[in-house]
Amino acid sequence: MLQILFDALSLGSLYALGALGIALIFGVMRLVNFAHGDVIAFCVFALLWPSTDAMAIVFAGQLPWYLLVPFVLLCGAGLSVLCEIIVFRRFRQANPATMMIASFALGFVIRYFLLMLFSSRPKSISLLPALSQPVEIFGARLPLLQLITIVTTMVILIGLTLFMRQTRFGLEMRAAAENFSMARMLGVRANRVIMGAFALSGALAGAIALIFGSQTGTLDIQMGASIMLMAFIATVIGGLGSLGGAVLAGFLLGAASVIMQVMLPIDARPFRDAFVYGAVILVLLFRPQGLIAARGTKERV
Amino acid sequence: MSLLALSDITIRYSRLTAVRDVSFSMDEGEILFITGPNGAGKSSLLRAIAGVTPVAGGRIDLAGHEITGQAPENIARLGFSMVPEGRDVFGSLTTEENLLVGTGMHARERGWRSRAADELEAVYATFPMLKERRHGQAGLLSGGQQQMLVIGRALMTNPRLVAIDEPSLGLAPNINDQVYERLIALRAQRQLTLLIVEQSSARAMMVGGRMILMRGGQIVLDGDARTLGNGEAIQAAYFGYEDH
Amino acid sequence: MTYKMRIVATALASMSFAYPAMADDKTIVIGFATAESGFMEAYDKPAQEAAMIRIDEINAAGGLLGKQIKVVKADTKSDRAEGAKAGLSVLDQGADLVVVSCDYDFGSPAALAAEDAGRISFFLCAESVKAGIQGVGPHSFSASVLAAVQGATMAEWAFKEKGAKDFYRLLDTWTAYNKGICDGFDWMMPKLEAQGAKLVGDDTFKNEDASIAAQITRIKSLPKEPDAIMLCTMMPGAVSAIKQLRAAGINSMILNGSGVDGSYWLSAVPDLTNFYVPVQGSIYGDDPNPAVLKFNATYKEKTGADPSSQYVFPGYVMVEVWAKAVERAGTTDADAVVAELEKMKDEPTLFGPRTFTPELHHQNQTRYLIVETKAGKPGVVGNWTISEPVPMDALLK
Amino acid sequence: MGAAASLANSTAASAAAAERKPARFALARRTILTPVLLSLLLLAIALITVMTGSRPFNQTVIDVFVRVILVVGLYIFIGNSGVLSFGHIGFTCLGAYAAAWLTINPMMKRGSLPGLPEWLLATRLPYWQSAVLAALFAALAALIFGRVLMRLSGIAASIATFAMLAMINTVYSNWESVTGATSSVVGIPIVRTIWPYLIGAVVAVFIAWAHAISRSGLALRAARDEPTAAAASGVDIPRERLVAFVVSGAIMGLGGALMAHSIGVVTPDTFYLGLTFITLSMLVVGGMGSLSGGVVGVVLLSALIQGLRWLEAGVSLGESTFALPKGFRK
Repeated sequence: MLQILFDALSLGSLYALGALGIALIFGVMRLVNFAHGDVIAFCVFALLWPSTDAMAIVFAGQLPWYLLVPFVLLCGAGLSVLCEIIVFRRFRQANPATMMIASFALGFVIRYFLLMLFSSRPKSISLLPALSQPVEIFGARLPLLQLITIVTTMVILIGLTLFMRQTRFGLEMRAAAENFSMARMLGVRANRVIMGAFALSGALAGAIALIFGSQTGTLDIQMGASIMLMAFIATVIGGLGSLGGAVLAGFLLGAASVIMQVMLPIDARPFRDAFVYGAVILVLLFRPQGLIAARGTKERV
Repeated sequence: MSLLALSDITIRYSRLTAVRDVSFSMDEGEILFITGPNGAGKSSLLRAIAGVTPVAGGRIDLAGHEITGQAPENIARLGFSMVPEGRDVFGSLTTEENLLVGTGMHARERGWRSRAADELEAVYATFPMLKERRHGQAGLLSGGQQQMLVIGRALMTNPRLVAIDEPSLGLAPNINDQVYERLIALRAQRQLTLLIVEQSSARAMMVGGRMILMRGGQIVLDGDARTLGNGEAIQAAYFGYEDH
Repeated sequence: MTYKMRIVATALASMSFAYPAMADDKTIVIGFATAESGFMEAYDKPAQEAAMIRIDEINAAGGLLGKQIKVVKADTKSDRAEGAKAGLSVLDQGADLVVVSCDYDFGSPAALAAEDAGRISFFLCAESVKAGIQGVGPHSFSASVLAAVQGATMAEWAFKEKGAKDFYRLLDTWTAYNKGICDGFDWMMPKLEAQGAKLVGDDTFKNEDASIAAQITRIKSLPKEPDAIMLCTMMPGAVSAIKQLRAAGINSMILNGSGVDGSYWLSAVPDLTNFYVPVQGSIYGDDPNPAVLKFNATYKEKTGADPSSQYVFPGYVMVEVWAKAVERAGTTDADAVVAELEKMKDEPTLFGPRTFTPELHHQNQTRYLIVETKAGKPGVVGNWTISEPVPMDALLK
Repeated sequence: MGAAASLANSTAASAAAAERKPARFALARRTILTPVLLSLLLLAIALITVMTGSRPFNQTVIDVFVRVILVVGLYIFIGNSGVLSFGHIGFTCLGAYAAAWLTINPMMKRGSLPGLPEWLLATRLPYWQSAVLAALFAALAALIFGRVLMRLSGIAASIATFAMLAMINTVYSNWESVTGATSSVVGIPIVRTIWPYLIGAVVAVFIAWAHAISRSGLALRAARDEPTAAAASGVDIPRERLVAFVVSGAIMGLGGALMAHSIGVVTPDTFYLGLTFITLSMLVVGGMGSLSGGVVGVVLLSALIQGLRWLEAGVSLGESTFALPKGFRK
């Protein structure tokens, strides 16, 4: 039982962090950023030296953890901000559909860039190997990493909440997420807030990359895609633009996945995702605005 | 030199022209009412000054700077503070957070924190009710309280010119009276320049000051509110009787 | 005008007729409709390099039927629609043999184009029964071994040689390859159960699953840790699954398909032990056949790197068996060559014997080397040939 | 493409005009030029292709025609309703598999797809009949899904359509006995002449046009531009959306069937996110609101991609999407 709870929490953590990254950007820009998954993949590949050989040439991955973590987070933030400056800034006035497709195209470009540098063959890396040890807690034997994933996620969530509530920048960001043009009329700088959101979202992508990378030990240019999809769905169910909702829905999705894996008979297990998506449609039908509707989210004019 | 000057401003929404060649200026300390029927282009004009609606032609100057085409946040930094129609409070933020959003733009100046704190106390002094609800969610305030909040929020940026779009909209008459009472007191207290958009000219005539009447995107009357108070001229202009 | 036009037209027509005929006279053409870019490139290229090594050897030894082999290429861009075009393109260039992508899904559009034109197509290393008569037609072959043979080999070997009794089956439902491994395992299991083995549980996961914690919890809730886990999966999910299994403290034998061969990923699971992979030849420098070592050296010389996995080898085998069949038939005519190929029974090649029959253009029983990884070091520990061939109904399941 | 503009303009005159029959005939006369011109453009492309006699090029153009069908199908729903759908490629998947079920040799079917009902196992139809049935099957699925989904609007609707796509994909990727799961379904007769695809594309264009000037299409576009006004004047938005959803579902199914016949194998992952976004990009680049925009978008973008491939640009898809942003800004 306890084991299932931990399984659900650790999977939910990944989804929640991903959903948060998408919700942050959606909040300020009304952009559903499909390139988010590719930013995650980029962060992991930043640990390697570009090479199309089967054997991975570890580069930054050898750094001690106190350098490695900031390095990956910075990579994510940097790439994300770069995307904003080069691409999304030109689409601020465009309709959401155009922006969504632009983000998908951007994701494609990042993926093909990685493909060119690293080839499509999955690479392997031993990231923070100390975390792969099993530990015993309340009679349940868990991989240490699972525990760390949960704890890290909690720390990130608490830190982000404090940041959003206690700092001027967080205040401006929350105001901008709710009503962008009103915030600007009160002197909140649009570029700064949007770039801040992209930087935070990119850093979250970096965090996911680290967790995911050390959990799977594999680097694959597609690796961000599945998390991105689940995170995207979590963002919507949670109520687009609502950060709390995104986190909640991320954990719910993680729990739903794990519980279905446990409960469904073996013949139905491969269809697990169909049930999850069916549940998504149900949620949308009954609460089209999401579980926690973002209050007063006005369309940007 | 005037604080705000508009010359030949034209605003278009795709094929629809909302405002056509409008020019006027305001002096420091002045109170100006812009009135007119629905669709006269009043709100568009205000939004254009604030920088959120692009202008198709003409030029706007504020405090000696040209602000045509400037970003809203830069216009705000020149001392323009806007209270838009429909009281756009940040509903998920607390009352106090709402008030503090606008103080951030002075963050580069020394001592802004203590000044922001002073401002906050001043606003609470003017609107004691806001202090009571300071940690409550702004979205849960009543309409009148929200109106006070957005006015207070506009004052927190330490502005020279406050523009208010339809403060009476959706408020009970007695609450509306209260709002105006406070506004007039504030103006006297801070030497504010006020630009107020209202549909009816009744309020302008009561308060006094200058009044511009717009219709069909153009200015049809401009003068002292009380002199223009002659009902017939106003009504003719308001409803466009001269066309018939 | 008509007279002159007619001359030009006739000249053009005769040229276009003459061209393939000319090609027939002086050279034999092998067309590669494989991925030179995109996702599949990493899988097609090594096997293609190996094929080129064999082609160069044949050309250096005087050619095939006294003619030099010419190679033409068209890129499938790792895309199915582009694959069909690539197939048509090499056929237009006169290919006698059309070599298509490693994977059945990506290779079949080009193979179908070749089948339409009545030419022989060869999958570089597809391991589905469909890569051949069943999925393309009577002129199509695969150079590798069926995935089911891998699953069956591992099960029988683990039971007979390692004394494994309790088996657990973990299937990644992502691809037909994965299912093929488990199909072979499922076919072998009842035979072993009759001799005392037991299937203690089974579960599925998806290659892209971020975490297989729930599946691991199911294994851990068994009364006793299974002796062996048959892991039917492939890269990249395989590494993740193996890492998570070991991180959860499960130390059972892990049995795999050939898809996880290679040492390039071992760094992800430090000190991996009790881990077994079937391979057609060893890339670790310890193959019992010295000719394989020589091939590996040639490969390194040509490409600058050691073979990264056993999937290099089928490319060589492909040219080897096809060229033999052409020699015996004395022509490149597709039907004659197919007839010769179908006569091959336990035909020795550099990487084990090969058999083709009029029913199956693929291997349903062959010798596999078993590679064990111990403390992070892979090495050959034996070889195994399953006791009977995997029958057709198990393959078509 | 002047006719396209007139078609778009006619939207403005929408609801009122729709009330009077004679006006509709006038509308049809005024706008018929658009589908006719588009068909002529496609015909010209087909003729040039046949004249070159190159088989790979022929295959390329077949691809283009299939994409034209898909993008026109998308346009019917997205263009007219203004709701972005990520789910339509799901109908393409349904159509492609339906075509496979109907055309594969019964002998092979019994072996590879034993879970099919007996009557289907025994059926073997010519490809054009199967394409029509595939379209109807997709339309039926669209009707069922649409009944539920069309109550939603805006971003919730987009996400729900995406969830629908993911459901279809998951089911088709795992239902071993009926769809062969992730492994390819083979034995679909390959049609390598260009004409059936041309006819399919032209039919799609004319259906899109007929829907656009139908009462339902006009009402839907009115609702897209002025939702409140349209609702007030009695337009039943979910119903009109459903009509468009079903019609577009049928076209997507037709496209899927032809796509299956153009390659000869189908797998579920062909019909997932990649194809969804490529077709959506083509629609957006051409301009979401107009039929000719969609068709021209496909032709131009395909030409661009092909051009880049000829230049051996290396990263084909990456490069072609690089070029997108310029076209994006309307």
